[in-house]
Amino acid sequence: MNQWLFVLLALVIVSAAVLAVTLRNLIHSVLSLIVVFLGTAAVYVGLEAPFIAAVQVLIYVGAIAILLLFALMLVRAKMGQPTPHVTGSWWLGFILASALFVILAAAAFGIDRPAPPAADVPDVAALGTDLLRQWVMPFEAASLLLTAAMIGAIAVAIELRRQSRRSAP
Amino acid sequence: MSMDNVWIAIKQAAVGAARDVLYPLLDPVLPAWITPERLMMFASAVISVVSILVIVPLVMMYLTWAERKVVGRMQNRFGPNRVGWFGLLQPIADAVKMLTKEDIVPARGDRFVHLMAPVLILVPTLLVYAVIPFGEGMIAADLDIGVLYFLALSSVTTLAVFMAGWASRNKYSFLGGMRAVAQMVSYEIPLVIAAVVVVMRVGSLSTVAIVEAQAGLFGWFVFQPWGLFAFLIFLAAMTAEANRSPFDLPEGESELVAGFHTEYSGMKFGMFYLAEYFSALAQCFLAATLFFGGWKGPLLPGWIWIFLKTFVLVFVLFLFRGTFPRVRVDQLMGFTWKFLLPLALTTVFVAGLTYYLPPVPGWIVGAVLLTGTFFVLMLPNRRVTLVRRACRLEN
Amino acid sequence: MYGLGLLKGMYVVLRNFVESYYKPERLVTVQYPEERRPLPPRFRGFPFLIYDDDSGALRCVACQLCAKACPATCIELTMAKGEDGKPAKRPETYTLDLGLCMQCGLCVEACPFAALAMDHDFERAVIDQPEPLRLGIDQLRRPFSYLEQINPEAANALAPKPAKTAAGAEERPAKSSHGGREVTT
Amino acid sequence: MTATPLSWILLLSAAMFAIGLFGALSRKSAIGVLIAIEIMLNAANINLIAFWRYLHMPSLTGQMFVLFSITVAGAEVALGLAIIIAVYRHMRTIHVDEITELKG
Repeated sequence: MNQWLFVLLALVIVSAAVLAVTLRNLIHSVLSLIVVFLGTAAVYVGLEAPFIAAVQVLIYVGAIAILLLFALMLVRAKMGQPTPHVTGSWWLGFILASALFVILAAAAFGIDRPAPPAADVPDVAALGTDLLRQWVMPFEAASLLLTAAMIGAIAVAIELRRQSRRSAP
Repeated sequence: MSMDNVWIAIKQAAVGAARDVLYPLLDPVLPAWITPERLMMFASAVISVVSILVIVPLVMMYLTWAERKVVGRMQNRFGPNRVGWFGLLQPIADAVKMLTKEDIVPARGDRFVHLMAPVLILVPTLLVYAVIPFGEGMIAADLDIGVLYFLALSSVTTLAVFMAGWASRNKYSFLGGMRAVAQMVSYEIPLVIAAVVVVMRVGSLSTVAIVEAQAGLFGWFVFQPWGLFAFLIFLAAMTAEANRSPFDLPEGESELVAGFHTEYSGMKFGMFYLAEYFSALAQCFLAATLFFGGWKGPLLPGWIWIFLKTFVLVFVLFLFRGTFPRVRVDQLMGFTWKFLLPLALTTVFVAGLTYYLPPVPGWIVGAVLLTGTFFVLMLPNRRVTLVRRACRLEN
Repeated sequence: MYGLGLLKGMYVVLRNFVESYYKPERLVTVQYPEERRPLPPRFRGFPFLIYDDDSGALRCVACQLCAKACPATCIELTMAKGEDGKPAKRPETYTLDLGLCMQCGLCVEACPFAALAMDHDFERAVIDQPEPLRLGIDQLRRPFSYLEQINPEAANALAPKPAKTAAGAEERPAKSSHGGREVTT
Repeated sequence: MTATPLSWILLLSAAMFAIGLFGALSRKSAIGVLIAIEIMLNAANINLIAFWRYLHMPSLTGQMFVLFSITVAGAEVALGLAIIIAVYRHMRTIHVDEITELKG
């Protein structure tokens, strides 16, 4: 992994992200989003964080992308014909985004650190023990959050079904 | 020099040759940044990849032949024996047929997604073989996140199934696609938890470490109570994940024509066919590594042991296909959410508990707890089916 | 117990699989074109017209009963004219449309003169099918000996009426029923 | 990767963040907005891992942050989609500029 490989990867990710945001057909934009996820996983591998890369692929590509696709199906968004997919004031968004990019880029150029050798990268076992030692509180909080989110999502969905049953004679 | 490190010796010899012979030869031509070490690393990588890409498709081709022969014999009839000596050329005949068939893309379907789906299903299924230890030193990439890498990549195929189902613009394949995705997503959780049980006891995600931890004949995890239950859950989830045997709902021939790959023909259908067998074979390899002690075995060299164990597991998959009728969708979902998942969670709990107990009493406690939960979990499931049948009889 | 049924099923299939290698009756299929399993006598292929071996005359008297009995109306026949213009009791044309015939065997049962029987050949696949699939008299006629060979039981039921010369009451048990239509026990 | 200077990675994540922001602001369909938010989350994660890799190597705080941010992102997408489906069932449209009234 060296600079040119990273530059190539960055180009792939940025172009996929641009596609994901501008494509008219939502299914295609979700597919390019998946390319973005896989690209970020590759960046994590480059940054010596293989566990995070695997988790990223497992959760984002394995679950969130499919969730988005399912939602697209349920919403029966008219995927076929080209509906106007961009709000009227898209140029305002564009200016704001590019302004933000300029500021961030300026900040980014200031920082330049030599990368430490890949030798002392802590392995997955250290990550595991840390997760359940220093980080045990956030770990439990995360589990609570996930259950709450699950119950919340189901509560929203179920409520609809009762409604539709009542309305249907 | 047992058979095991013959392979390692060959590889080292080849890599050494790459450095001594190849590098001086190509030196003037090569750009500056290719140093001998990089060439050696590249050569060893190429050797592993080529060996996998040769062995696994070959094994897979004759897996299809074996499946038709075995399932045929189970139904009191010969398997294919027309083409070649015992039908041995049948896979080649199938391959030629796949290649020569015309490639049809549904008219109003989404061309790009339709073409991408087979790629997106075949690539992860092949990538997964990098992590499977075929023998002592015979592993392509000994990642320290081996099992997680395997599970992450096998979850990507769910996406490809959805894309195939949607892009064919045909009601039945779309239904098949949605069913397949729902099934694969809900069966992935018991699969992951069953793998976590073993990883938790071994303390490392790397497949090589897992196999090392199963030393001795009774060291295999299958002989532990939690190991046996985790294996049974893994087996059930594996058949569902590969859309095989009792759970082959997505491509249920009777109702959904051919499920998500109805609109595919020629080589694209061939790729789906390949991917299905590759993923079934890969999961059998993983089950053999996780529960049956990979290449550990008394007499024969390591790689023979792992192939033997995998073929036994594959035979069990054929047996499933020869015996069980297809399950209904609600039974399919009920089975995983009401039976497999709670059982998997209890297995994790028992595995953790018995870690701190001395071996023998631990074994007993584990066995008692798990069989207890098995029977307790069975009650709600059995009563539900009985009740529904009873009320149907009344009205 | 929940899983017991599954295990029993698997055991049966496994036994089938293992025994198919050493028990002949487990493996019921034969290699069709090379080895052939003998067809059961009552197998119903397409009907054919019977003619007596010695005289070579068709037993059919063109009474149209089979044509009437056929549900698929695939039999058409016309009575021949004798030399003196009077209708002779033999068919002039007898065509059977294979496309319509569903091999039900009602014509054989309807025929009072036992002139029809069911054939045993089913390999009628051809590359270029002559249009239409209508068989004439010469394609339908078969000797009585052929019937004895393929379906002996039906053959003696449809035995030719004992010649008038060998008059002897006991040889003609079936005097009462017209034609050879006794019910074979 | 070691040869890649830190600023390049930050540049990439800044670009991704900007693209995500643009998408969130300009997309008409609610699911498009969710996709854009996902991109922004990924950009933030890349930043976290980059800083962990270059500045605070031995301590694992960076990776922990990313782990929890991924779980939160998962929960967020699940809830976001549930709400979108509820809105669609009720108002038959998911175009953000048409969902203006606050009635129930």
